[in-house]
Amino acid sequence: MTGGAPGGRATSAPLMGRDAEPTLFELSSPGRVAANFRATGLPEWTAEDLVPAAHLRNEPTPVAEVSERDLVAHMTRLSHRQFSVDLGAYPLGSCTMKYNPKLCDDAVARAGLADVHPAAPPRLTQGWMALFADLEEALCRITGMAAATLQPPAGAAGELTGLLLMRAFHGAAGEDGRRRRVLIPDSAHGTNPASVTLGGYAVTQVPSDDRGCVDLDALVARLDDDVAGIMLTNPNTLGLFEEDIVAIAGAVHEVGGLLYYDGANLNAILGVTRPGDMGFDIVHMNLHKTFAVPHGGGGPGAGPVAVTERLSPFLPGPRPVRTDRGPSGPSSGLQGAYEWVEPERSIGRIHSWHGNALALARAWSYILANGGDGLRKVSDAAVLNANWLRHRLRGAYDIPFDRPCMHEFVASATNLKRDRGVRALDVAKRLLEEGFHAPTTYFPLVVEEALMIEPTETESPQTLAAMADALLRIAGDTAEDARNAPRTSPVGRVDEARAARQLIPTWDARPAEGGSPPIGPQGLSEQRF
Amino acid sequence: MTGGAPGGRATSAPLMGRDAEPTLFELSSPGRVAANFRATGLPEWTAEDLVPAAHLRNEPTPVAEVSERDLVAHMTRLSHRQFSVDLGAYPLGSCTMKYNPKLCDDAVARAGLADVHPAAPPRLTQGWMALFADLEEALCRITGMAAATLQPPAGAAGELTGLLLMRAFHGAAGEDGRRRRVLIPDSAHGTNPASVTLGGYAVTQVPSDDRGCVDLDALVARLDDDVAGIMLTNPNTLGLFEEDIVAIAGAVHEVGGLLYYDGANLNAILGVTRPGDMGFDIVHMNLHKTFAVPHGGGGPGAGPVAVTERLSPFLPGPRPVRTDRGPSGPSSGLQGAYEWVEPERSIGRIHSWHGNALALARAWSYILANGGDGLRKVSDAAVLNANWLRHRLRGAYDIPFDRPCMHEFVASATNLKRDRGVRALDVAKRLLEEGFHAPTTYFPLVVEEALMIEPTETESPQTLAAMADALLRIAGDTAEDARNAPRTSPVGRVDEARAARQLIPTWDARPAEGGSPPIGPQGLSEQRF
Amino acid sequence: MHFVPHTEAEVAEMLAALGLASVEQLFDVVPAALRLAGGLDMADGLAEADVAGRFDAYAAANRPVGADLVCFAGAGAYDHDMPSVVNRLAYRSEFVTAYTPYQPEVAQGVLQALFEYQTLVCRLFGTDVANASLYDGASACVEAVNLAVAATGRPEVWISRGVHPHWRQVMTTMAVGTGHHLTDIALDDGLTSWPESGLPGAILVQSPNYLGCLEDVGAAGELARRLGALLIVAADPVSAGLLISPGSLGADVVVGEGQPFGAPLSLGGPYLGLFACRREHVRRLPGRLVGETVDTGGRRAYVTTLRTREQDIRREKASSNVCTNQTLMAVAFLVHLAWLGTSGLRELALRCARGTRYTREALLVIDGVEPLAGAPTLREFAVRTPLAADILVDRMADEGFLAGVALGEEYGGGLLVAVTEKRTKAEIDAYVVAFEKVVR
Amino acid sequence: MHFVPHTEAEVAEMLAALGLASVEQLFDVVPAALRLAGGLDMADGLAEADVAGRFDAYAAANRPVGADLVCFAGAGAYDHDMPSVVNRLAYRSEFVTAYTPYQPEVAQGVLQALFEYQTLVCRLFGTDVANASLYDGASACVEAVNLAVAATGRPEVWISRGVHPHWRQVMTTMAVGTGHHLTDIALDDGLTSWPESGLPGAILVQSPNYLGCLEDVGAAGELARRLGALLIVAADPVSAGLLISPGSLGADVVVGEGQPFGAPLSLGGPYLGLFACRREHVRRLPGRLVGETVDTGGRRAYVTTLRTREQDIRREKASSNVCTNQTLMAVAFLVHLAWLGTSGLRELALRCARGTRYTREALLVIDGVEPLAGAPTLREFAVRTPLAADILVDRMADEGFLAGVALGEEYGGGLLVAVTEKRTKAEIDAYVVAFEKVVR
Ligand SMILES: Cc1ncc(COP(=O)(O)O)c(C=O)c1O
Ligand SMILES: Cc1ncc(COP(=O)(O)O)c(C=O)c1O
Repeated sequence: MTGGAPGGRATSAPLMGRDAEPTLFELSSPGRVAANFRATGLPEWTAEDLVPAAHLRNEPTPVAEVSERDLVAHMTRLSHRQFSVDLGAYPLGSCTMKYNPKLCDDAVARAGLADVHPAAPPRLTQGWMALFADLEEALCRITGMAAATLQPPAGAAGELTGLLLMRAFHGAAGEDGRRRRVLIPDSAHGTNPASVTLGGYAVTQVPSDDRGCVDLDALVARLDDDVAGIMLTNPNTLGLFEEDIVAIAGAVHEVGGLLYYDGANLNAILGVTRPGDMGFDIVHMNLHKTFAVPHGGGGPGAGPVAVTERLSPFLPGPRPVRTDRGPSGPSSGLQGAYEWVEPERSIGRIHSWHGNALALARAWSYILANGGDGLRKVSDAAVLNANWLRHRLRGAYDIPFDRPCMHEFVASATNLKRDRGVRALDVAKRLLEEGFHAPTTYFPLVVEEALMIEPTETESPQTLAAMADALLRIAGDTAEDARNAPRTSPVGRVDEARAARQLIPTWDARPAEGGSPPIGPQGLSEQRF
Repeated sequence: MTGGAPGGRATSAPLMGRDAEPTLFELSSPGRVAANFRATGLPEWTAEDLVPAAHLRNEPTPVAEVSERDLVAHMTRLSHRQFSVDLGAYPLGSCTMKYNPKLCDDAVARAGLADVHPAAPPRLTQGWMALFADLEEALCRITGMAAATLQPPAGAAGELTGLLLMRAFHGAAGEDGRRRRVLIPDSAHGTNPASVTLGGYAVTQVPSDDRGCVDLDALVARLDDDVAGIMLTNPNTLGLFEEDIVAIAGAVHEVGGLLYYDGANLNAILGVTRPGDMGFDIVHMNLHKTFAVPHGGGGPGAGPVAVTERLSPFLPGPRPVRTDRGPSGPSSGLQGAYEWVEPERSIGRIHSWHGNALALARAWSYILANGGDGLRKVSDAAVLNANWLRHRLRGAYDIPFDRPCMHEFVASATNLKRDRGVRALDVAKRLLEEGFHAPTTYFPLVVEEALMIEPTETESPQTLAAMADALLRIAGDTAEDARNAPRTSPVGRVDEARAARQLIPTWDARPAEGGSPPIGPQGLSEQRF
Repeated sequence: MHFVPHTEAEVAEMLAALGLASVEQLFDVVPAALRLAGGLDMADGLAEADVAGRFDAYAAANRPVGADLVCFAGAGAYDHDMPSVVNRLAYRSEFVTAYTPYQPEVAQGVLQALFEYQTLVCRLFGTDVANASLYDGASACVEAVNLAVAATGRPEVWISRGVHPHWRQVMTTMAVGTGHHLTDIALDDGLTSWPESGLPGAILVQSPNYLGCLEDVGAAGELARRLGALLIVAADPVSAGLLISPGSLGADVVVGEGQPFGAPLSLGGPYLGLFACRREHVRRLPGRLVGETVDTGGRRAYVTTLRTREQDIRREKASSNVCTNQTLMAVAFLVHLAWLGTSGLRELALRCARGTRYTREALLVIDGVEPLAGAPTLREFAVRTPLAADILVDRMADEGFLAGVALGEEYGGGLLVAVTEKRTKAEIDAYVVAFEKVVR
Repeated sequence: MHFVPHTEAEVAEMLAALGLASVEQLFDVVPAALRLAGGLDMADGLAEADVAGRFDAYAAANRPVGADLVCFAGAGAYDHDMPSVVNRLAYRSEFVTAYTPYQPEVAQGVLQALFEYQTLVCRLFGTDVANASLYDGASACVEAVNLAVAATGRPEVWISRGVHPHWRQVMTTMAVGTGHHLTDIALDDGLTSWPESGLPGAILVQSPNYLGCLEDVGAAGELARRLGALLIVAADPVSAGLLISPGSLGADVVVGEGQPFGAPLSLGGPYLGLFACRREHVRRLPGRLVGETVDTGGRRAYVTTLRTREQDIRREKASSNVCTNQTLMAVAFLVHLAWLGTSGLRELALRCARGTRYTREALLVIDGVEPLAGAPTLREFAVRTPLAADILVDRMADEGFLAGVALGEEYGGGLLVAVTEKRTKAEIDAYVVAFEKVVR
């Protein structure tokens, strides 16, 4: 039969075989259609009637031509080629891949939330505005801050928002011209320096001391009145609590700088301590880490920014604010009416609308379900799990800063590399075979062959024990063993160099002759094990 | 760590490995809880306060003790160990495993349908009653019948309902005592004879002729006035149209018998011809075949029974009937009001309530989407696919009755068995490796080494071609190759004999010592391919 | 909207390969006289969005239970909270769009889920084996009677009037085919009063029974043993969290309606029939049974077993005609019950009992409202009302409550009221106020 | 409700292994002065059912679009029909609960989906490369300006006032950090009237623009080339079904709001930013890019590539700071657009254009309703109304319509009306009747 690939053949589903999955474009057959449209009764004007010739394309835009059945099979098979939290443990350091409760999926699956137009007048969106106000209040209580913006759609966006808040603050003090530098520890996440640049500041790196924390003397030596502020995460990316944080805050405030808290590691300290108490002025949170918004394969997330009283006039707008007027619109038990307010010295808008609203709502459902008591339990278990696993790996792996950690810790494969040429990368690939996702590797940069492990609180002790056993087994591997991993996944190690060398960014960019590599050996040739 | 299996280890997900999945009971840890309950404000009486001592158990009922996270991972991994239509083609003869449109899932996912109590007064259930009446009317138009009951929850239940209708009909004619036999062709599905027995009748088998159809002479020879009726499916289980159906109907009616139509194969004739036109008196439909109600791993289905005018007084009750009174209850554009009516000579109730309502609603959404034009397209493509595939397999496989078939056909592995000892079972297992589900094997019983293949209309020509290529490859296999299949699935061939010999029907029935076989080799030992 | 992928060009190519000139020719085997001239007398297909519109209209013409119609109705269909995990897991498309697990190598998902389901049903009811589900409570009763009669060779069956009336009606319908003699056994103040003597093949009692009363299952068991009958008990999976299991009280077969776990009310279906029994009866077990075994590599695996009982092999001699069952509902039952867990099941039963006690006491204060039976109840109870129950239910609907289920003549009328863990004190208090207003 | 699986016994066992006496000791590293005495000042956790109750209340306090509020509002957020396959496929938990594909061997699902998404975006816009999504339309504009300024070394940016006002506001906010000089270019009768000369690094035009008018993208392209600037076009993926692609008209970078495919209105997020450009700019591409390659066995595979552009490697020299993006929305976009297919996309655009034409002509019959601009429109249009637009929208809500979006001062007021394929003739006629009533 001429035309496309067989949409009903399942050899790409790991259950059935180890072929690759054809692309939508290979599954296409000219003239095949899934789409259909409701009856409207409107006049059937043609494209020529409706579009000036100068603008009208003469060829239809090529998309794909697949049946609904093949589209469903294609996406379902792709989903079987994808690891996820719902399949198993995902100890990616710094990413907080905890279980995302299903109740949050259902909480936001309401027409009353999903079908609300962002430009509708406030009278029609009171429920959303109340939800935002309630979430903002909770985030402030958790971080010890005075006010927050929910607009930033991710952590990096929150960082940039925070840096622009710094600028606005210093600008208001007539100091914007003078303050040009932002301090960042060498263990910081890449988004921090990148955001500093976009904020129009210069990065000054601060070294870590031999305990893995900010080197206080080095910090002080870099402080001057041209410093706009410092970005820290605490616990830091090594999973260690910055014990000098109060001194650091004092020193930075001393020279008129502000402290920015990167909230990616907030999962460690919920109900234990608050950035506000540590002296931070600006805090971003990754709701897609700490508050169980699922990562969606890379997003969407939400990165609200909370600030102290003195910074609140600069927050982005519009912000939903409760007025003392009675409820308006279809209220149903809301207290008071809400309206959109522009902070008087706002840095302006930073999202097309009001941020990733449904992600924010998910996080709020998670916070409501846990409550103050549950959030503290989260951090207790997250920190307990990390320390227990660190303890189990001692001896088998180098642990550069081997002391009580918070929610995560960084091990290193330097010993394995030295003794038998097994690298962090190999350990990662071997762990996949053992049924666990790999930890974050080669980050933070201050640790060689870094294996950054964050078990999260939702993994059971039994899962931790199995993960520890697997890692100990791997520590005994020969380079040979390790190099061949992973052998259980639908594809083996992927040639990243080739991808960059001969870039194929779309199906249409395939080299004319040869085209793409084959979907895979027909049937079984590769599958006789 | 003591206690349960590691819930976060994914080696049982085919993506990650080939271990078995631990049971819920192995994942349990004493005291672990997922459940939670809403706040009610009710007095907290104890069990002792509420339950007389004579009835109160002193131990809690053992269930399982797993976290929500582990329950989610467990079920998600189990789903990855399960083939389904959404993963690929499923050519199970007689089962009509077509694509189940997602729009039907959404159509029934409405609180206005799902949250309606079955004992609520009609005023509160007008929407459901209208839906039932509309579906009943459509099914009558499709089958050429006068009235129908939607109560039977599956085909077999429909069969028994039909046989009881036969009895009631003959009984009303004072002939119940006399008519003791029901005729059934030797190619019939097992539920037919089983239902006949439960209907209180004796089975008289009618042989097939050398063309694979009912042997008319043999049939006539078996007809007498003690015959209550005959059960047929047309096309029959060989996928062949019973061309003598009019003569058969005449002969059976001649002796006062009734004709029962097993609607399992209705997918072949939608809009082409109707059982009513062929002379059938009673028809059951498998909505979970013809009308895309998904099979759910074995159910639920729906097996409505439609009858001619003269049998309608005997239908089960209550039936939803439109009255000429205006709409009652929250009508919203319904015509007229509906009430539950008991047919005057009803055989009585055959379901706890009104049948598998949500399955019925799904089928109605499917019928609405297809419409009369679409249903005819269904049969056109189903028959075209079957004939094209039969044509491709000619020569490689024996095809006992090699003439134009309807929606399915029966091939045979007798030649492969003879030439190289490859049985129908082996072909089935090899096809799994090729990325397709197996056909129905060893049914119908009239064909040795039967491979009953029903491609359905939703598989594309490309999928059919790939399936044909795979089957042709398999026809060339050595017994060796074939015996080792399947090698790509999470488990290899399963020991059915052992399952029956040493029955382990529950986790608690495992032999005291030894217990269950291991979940599977730790890690990789089996996975080095 | 149509779901056939074939393009016209492809159809032409396929027809050519078959040497046919038109699709119509595919049906040449169908006698001309039988051809449907002009096709089906039905409207053309609708777009997905228009189908949705039609279903919005059906849904709008119903009044679902919820905040606007607070549910106090039960009678075999209960309004329980369902955790999000149930739909998110049980309705994954791998479970929804699979067929019966005929190829175990690629069906371990459904098979293992059913094995775990069977285990849980046996744990609830104190039995050795359970099948992979039947259609509903009624069909489970029918199959249990068939098993018992076959096992004892006695066609006489005693059925307590405390058994759900619809289930008794279905058994009556089916008895016409099987020829069993069913005898209704009356209730006395809510409990079955069994005859002293007779030759029944089966004795069927429900506990808690239709009126919510707790029957003396142990006594029924002794009676059955004495008379040489099998004891069939219809049990409630929620009450199983608090009650002594029927199996330990002498039940040979235990059946039930599985709806409370995993199934929405949905006008009564799809639900699932629970069926469990002593091991000695396993060869008469109706329907599918999953067993544990190993694969060629010695790896643990599951498969449907003892298939020689089934219709596709035994044909007219099969133990039952059931083929398609309610597997997906069994998977949903598994997820819901596993989420509740050991402590959650007990807590659930306890909370239902608390709400029931609280509601019952409050209603009985209203004058003219009298208990219909004196026997102890657990999660449901019956009262006589000054106003005819069906009229009361109708009036209460206007007040925003589904007040309960009106009892039939055989019980002398009255109202059956069920209270689940979903009902708050505030809702119950409001219900009682409305009740008082309506009956006054 | 809590999600920590640990039992007390397990916690004790783990603490013992660590030689600790209490969980509190885990936090000894936190200076006592910083410890939060008494824990968080928040309510305790709620049961799942109670969380649902809270969310019912929020939802009930909104007025979603639908039968009771028929939507004629657009302005970058459109009310399109979404086929069931979108949520059933894109929201499968494997896609929902995966992280960024750092381990390609077990992330081929997301990677291949993104590769297909990138291909579709390029096909819509006539470009060579597209990234794996940005936050929204506004952030895509910001990144495009950053790319263009970096590529040309010119900080001057001309931005048409036809670009969505919110997107311009976000660019203004961000320019404070980057120091770019943004100049608003005014509209003349609905179309941008560019200056003849200057030294812009980038020229940004939206077509169809905020007022729904079709801009002369080709002319803007020539101007850009003449002045040595890059042309950035903000385009609409739906209109792409009918319009000549920006890429073929000389656009260097094409951005857009992806919401129409796969994203519900949801108060404005999560949506997704579409970003595509010519191959020569690929090393300045912000965010993730998936490329095709092979595995060790020569089997086709996908992986994120050219990662040296990204923040985790380039740090302060990265082309952008974006890390988490909107991948799941890109998967939903893929499913929705693939379902529409080649003919469906064109049909969709056509149907939007038909409804728009029909509505516009009907409104202009009402006296006092005047076109705000004369330039041709496609799926959205602006009118001056006798009644202030914000008051009109408010009154129309009481009539059951979301009448449109009130235009700001910079456009001299007026109402922006969008009509999608969802609107029937009956709905539009009713809208016009209500409109007439309200303005009279
Ligand atoms: C420490 C740290 N900071 C910042 C970020 C950036 O957050 P996002 O990816 O949401 O932009 C991350 C997440 O990767 C992180 O781990
Ligand atoms: C020919 C035939 N008749 C009857 C049946 C029984 O239908 P059900 O499984 O719905 O009881 C089937 C389905 O297996 C069948 O294929």
